[in-house]
Amino acid sequence: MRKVYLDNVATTPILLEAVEVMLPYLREVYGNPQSLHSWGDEAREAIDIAREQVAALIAGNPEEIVFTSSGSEANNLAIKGLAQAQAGKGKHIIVSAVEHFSVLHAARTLEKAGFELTIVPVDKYGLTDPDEVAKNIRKDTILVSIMHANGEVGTIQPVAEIGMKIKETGVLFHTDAIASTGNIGVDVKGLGVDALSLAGNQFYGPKGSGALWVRKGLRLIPLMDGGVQEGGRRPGTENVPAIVGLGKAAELAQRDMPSRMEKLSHLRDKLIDGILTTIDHALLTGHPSQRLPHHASFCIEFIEGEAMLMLLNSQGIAVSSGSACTSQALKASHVLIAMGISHEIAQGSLLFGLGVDNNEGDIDYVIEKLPPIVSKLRQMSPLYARFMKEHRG
Amino acid sequence: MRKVYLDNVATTPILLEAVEVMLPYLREVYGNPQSLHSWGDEAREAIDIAREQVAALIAGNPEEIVFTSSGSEANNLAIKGLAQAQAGKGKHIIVSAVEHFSVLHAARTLEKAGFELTIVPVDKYGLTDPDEVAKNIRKDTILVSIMHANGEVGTIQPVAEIGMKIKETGVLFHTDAIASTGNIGVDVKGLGVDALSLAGNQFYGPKGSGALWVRKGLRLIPLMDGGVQEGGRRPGTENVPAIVGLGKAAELAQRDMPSRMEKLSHLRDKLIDGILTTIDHALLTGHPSQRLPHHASFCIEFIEGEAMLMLLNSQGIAVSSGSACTSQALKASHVLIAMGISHEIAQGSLLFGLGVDNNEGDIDYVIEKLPPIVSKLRQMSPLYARFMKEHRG
Amino acid sequence: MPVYSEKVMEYFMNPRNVGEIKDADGIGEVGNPVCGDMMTFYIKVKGNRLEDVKFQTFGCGAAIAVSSMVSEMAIGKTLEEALTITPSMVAQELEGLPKNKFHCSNLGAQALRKAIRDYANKKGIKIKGLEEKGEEDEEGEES
Amino acid sequence: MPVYSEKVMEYFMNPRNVGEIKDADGIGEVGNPVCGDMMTFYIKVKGNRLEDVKFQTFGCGAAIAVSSMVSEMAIGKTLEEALTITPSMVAQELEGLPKNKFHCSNLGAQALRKAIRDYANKKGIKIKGLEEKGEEDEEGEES
Ligand SMILES: Cc1ncc(COP(=O)(O)O)c(C=O)c1O
Ligand SMILES: Cc1ncc(COP(=O)(O)O)c(C=O)c1O
Repeated sequence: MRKVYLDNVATTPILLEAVEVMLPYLREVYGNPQSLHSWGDEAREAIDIAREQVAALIAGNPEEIVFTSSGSEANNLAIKGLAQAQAGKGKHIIVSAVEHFSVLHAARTLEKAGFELTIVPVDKYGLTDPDEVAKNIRKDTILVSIMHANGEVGTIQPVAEIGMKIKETGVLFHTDAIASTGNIGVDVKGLGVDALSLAGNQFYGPKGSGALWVRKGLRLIPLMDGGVQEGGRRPGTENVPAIVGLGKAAELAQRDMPSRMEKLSHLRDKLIDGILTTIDHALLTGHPSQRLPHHASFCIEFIEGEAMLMLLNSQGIAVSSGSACTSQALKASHVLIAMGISHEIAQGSLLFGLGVDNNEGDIDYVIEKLPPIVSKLRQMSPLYARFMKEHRG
Repeated sequence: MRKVYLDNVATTPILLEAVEVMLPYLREVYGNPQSLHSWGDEAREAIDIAREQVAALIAGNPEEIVFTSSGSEANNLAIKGLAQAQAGKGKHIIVSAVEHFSVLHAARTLEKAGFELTIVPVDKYGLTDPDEVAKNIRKDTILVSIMHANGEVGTIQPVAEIGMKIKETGVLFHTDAIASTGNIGVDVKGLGVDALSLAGNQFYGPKGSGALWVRKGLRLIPLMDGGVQEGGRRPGTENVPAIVGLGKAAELAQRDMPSRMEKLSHLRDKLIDGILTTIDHALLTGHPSQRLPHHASFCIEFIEGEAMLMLLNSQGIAVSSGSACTSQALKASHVLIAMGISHEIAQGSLLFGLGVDNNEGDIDYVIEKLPPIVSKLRQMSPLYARFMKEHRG
Repeated sequence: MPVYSEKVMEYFMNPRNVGEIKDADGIGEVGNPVCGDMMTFYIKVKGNRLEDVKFQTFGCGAAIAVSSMVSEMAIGKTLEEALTITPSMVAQELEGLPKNKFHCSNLGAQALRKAIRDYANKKGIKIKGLEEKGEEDEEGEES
Repeated sequence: MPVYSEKVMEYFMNPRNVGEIKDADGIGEVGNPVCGDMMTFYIKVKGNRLEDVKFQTFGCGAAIAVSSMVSEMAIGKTLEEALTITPSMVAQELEGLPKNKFHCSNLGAQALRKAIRDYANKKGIKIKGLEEKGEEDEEGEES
């Protein structure tokens, strides 16, 4: 059976070139970067190089990079660390309604601890209105966090415009660029942000690797206490192989970005066309053009996401869904709901993350296999039966 | 030149068997364990196995294991997470004076947030008196954290006795077993603890791997917010290869513990004997017998640790020191100071962490190379000159 | 994938008794698409026995497998026997369900019960096992 | 290892002018083992020039390299010239020092100055460049 991995939004595979550079640091170069001997030196030098590679990808400075163990950790460090460091100035925070839970719930945790939270809405494409953000800034606002690209619907937010709008207020501006970094151009200066989160496993780097870029001079209260690693901002023995792999992935992403984007957006457009033309009552979620080049997301009406996932998996196809049944909490995606999609339709969420390993054949295969799966489930669906009665019968 | 790595207390190398099991999860098995398809299944199953392996090493249950990215993270999660979850009952915390900074500074952070902290002293061997701990328990005490073994001086604390003494008070008891787990027998039931931290890179597992064991049913406020990974206790895409490697290292540690302990304690005794007999005014730090089998630590009087490290490194030997000059903060080890060692003598701290790769030849080499290094530095030392004048001249 | 038993997978991949019975003797609908699952059961009664049971389900793999299992368990049983089918019996027949999918097994048993109630109401008869629970209880039971 | 320049490494591994001058004309001691570093400088003066400079140092690699460099820079200089040696000149000659080791270069220059002061006090002479700073300032300068 053909195997088609289209869940690169959940995690990408690692590129072999990145694995190769990690291997020595898994095996022979095992020193602790904090150690004062040549074993330590080799490890420290490797981290220094990775820091430069990651900084280069986002046009930041190496000393502004704080390595973390995941994107979620980078987001938590940014939200909690910046808000707590600024708490003397005010207690008001603004985030968008479609942030990842590592931002949204971090902000909620701060809310419980006495901060005030404003959640700005999004439109039906998942876009935040820059004016809406600016309008909500108050005297005591200390932090705004608006994601760069949404992992569930692929929409790219107008971060640079928001940055411009709020620049003169002096309020700190963080962006969760975990879904975007390495996939599209990300430039901290161009975006006008003060802090930015990224994660290696979103662009063919290793799991367990993430980073927070924080503008030089900005105070940050660490999430964890301990040693002096990462300039005292993130303690614990450094995960040298993961950091090295992240660095290499950053370098490769920078090098290959134009060709990857071209290839992936072509495949994506083919997939979107194929699905919308072969399946009735399928809805593209997110913005039609202002979206990640490797991202295609839909709601397929009258049926439920988990059931689709399982049948697709039985055909060797891996995708994700934001349906309630696929979430541990059995709640429909807060992103789809925030975009005004009904709970019923949100149940049919299906999300494709294309990757550099995919080819036209993969897309053809999906377009061949998905329609009969949808039909099979619709044949079982009381909603579809009712719809057919009402509209055809 | 011979290369002799004796800094296994800073970090161990990974055993090749552990690297081997990690490789597939770095390359072909790249799914996200949260994904609902066969790629995700394979990753999740691997984590489940690792969870069993780690639980088995410490005689806990798999569902009680929370994987973290480091020992420091496990300690922070334990101290902050348990204290915050118990804050309704009281605000008093007890730790020992020789805890690692990831415990001690975490407790200090809580102190700033309104908790009360009692730091119990240690004796000259670095031992905490169980009665001293029990004596300090108050009505509002919610958490005691006493490390199992100290990484700087190797002393093994009477954790089981402390556990017995405080059992009936119902106060939660955490132990930082990062330096001990995988190196000596660790049994959560025998120790009578409610939570225990461990780290893979202390027993031939990968960097970036750690775990907190928390007794079933205990509430824990997560350090980070986000997804539902690790039962909602630790969000972020799981670092599958690191977790798999940690699991394997746990299995190997359990299997080989007796033989490793025998080999290492033999080499350690040889090293201690060799140093104490060839170098005057050298002092073994920590407990003479109640210590980690792979741990030998000293203070070499009249000279400073970093200078020794550098000269040892020039001979291919890697060790650590707790001297002020080797610390970023230029402060002598709080552990040595808490044991009543003077700042002056603490400057001569030297710390050997033996590993399974070492052999008798390595020890002979150190015993050959260290004395002339000590002599050379003493020849430069005004303290030594003064001492010689006072005592010989 | 969710950690489903082989039996669940089999009943999901090859569901038994899918569809509508046009001239059903009783129809029971439970759940709500907003919550993620919705099931409609159709029964055909002959004498006192369930001659045929069919279902339509909007929902996850577990919901479909449960519907399928309930329909199979019910066919051929007397109405009284069918009413003794409990969610835990369904889960057991399916060789277990993940914890967060238990509610699906409730839904299945409820839908069948509702279809039988519909039949009883239409016929104006009483059936042993039916009167014990009010409709509201059924919707909420064990969930 | 600390990120030391090659020059620091060379002066640490092969320190120049280590030792005591038995009949020194001036002795200067700075630092404190509690803080981690202690240096004693011995000078031998001929005419107005530093004919010999020796040191003893308890401290890290940087402290030893600094002592060694200061002694080398001072030998052959007039007392007035020697007093113009600043911490930053020492650091520069050593091709840089890690940030948290700057204080070592202060210590070296201070110890030399103190030895010259000792000589001046013993001889009852004044030396240009010496009177400008009090002893307390020296201990604390730039640190
Ligand atoms: C006792 C103890 N606790 C905590 C740690 C922290 O471990 P890490 O820096 O790997 O997070 C160490 C490290 O050696 C340790 O020995
Ligand atoms: C936008 C965004 N933020 C944060 C995350 C969290 O990443 P992780 O779970 O790897 O920590 C993701 C993951 O896909 C994401 O897409």
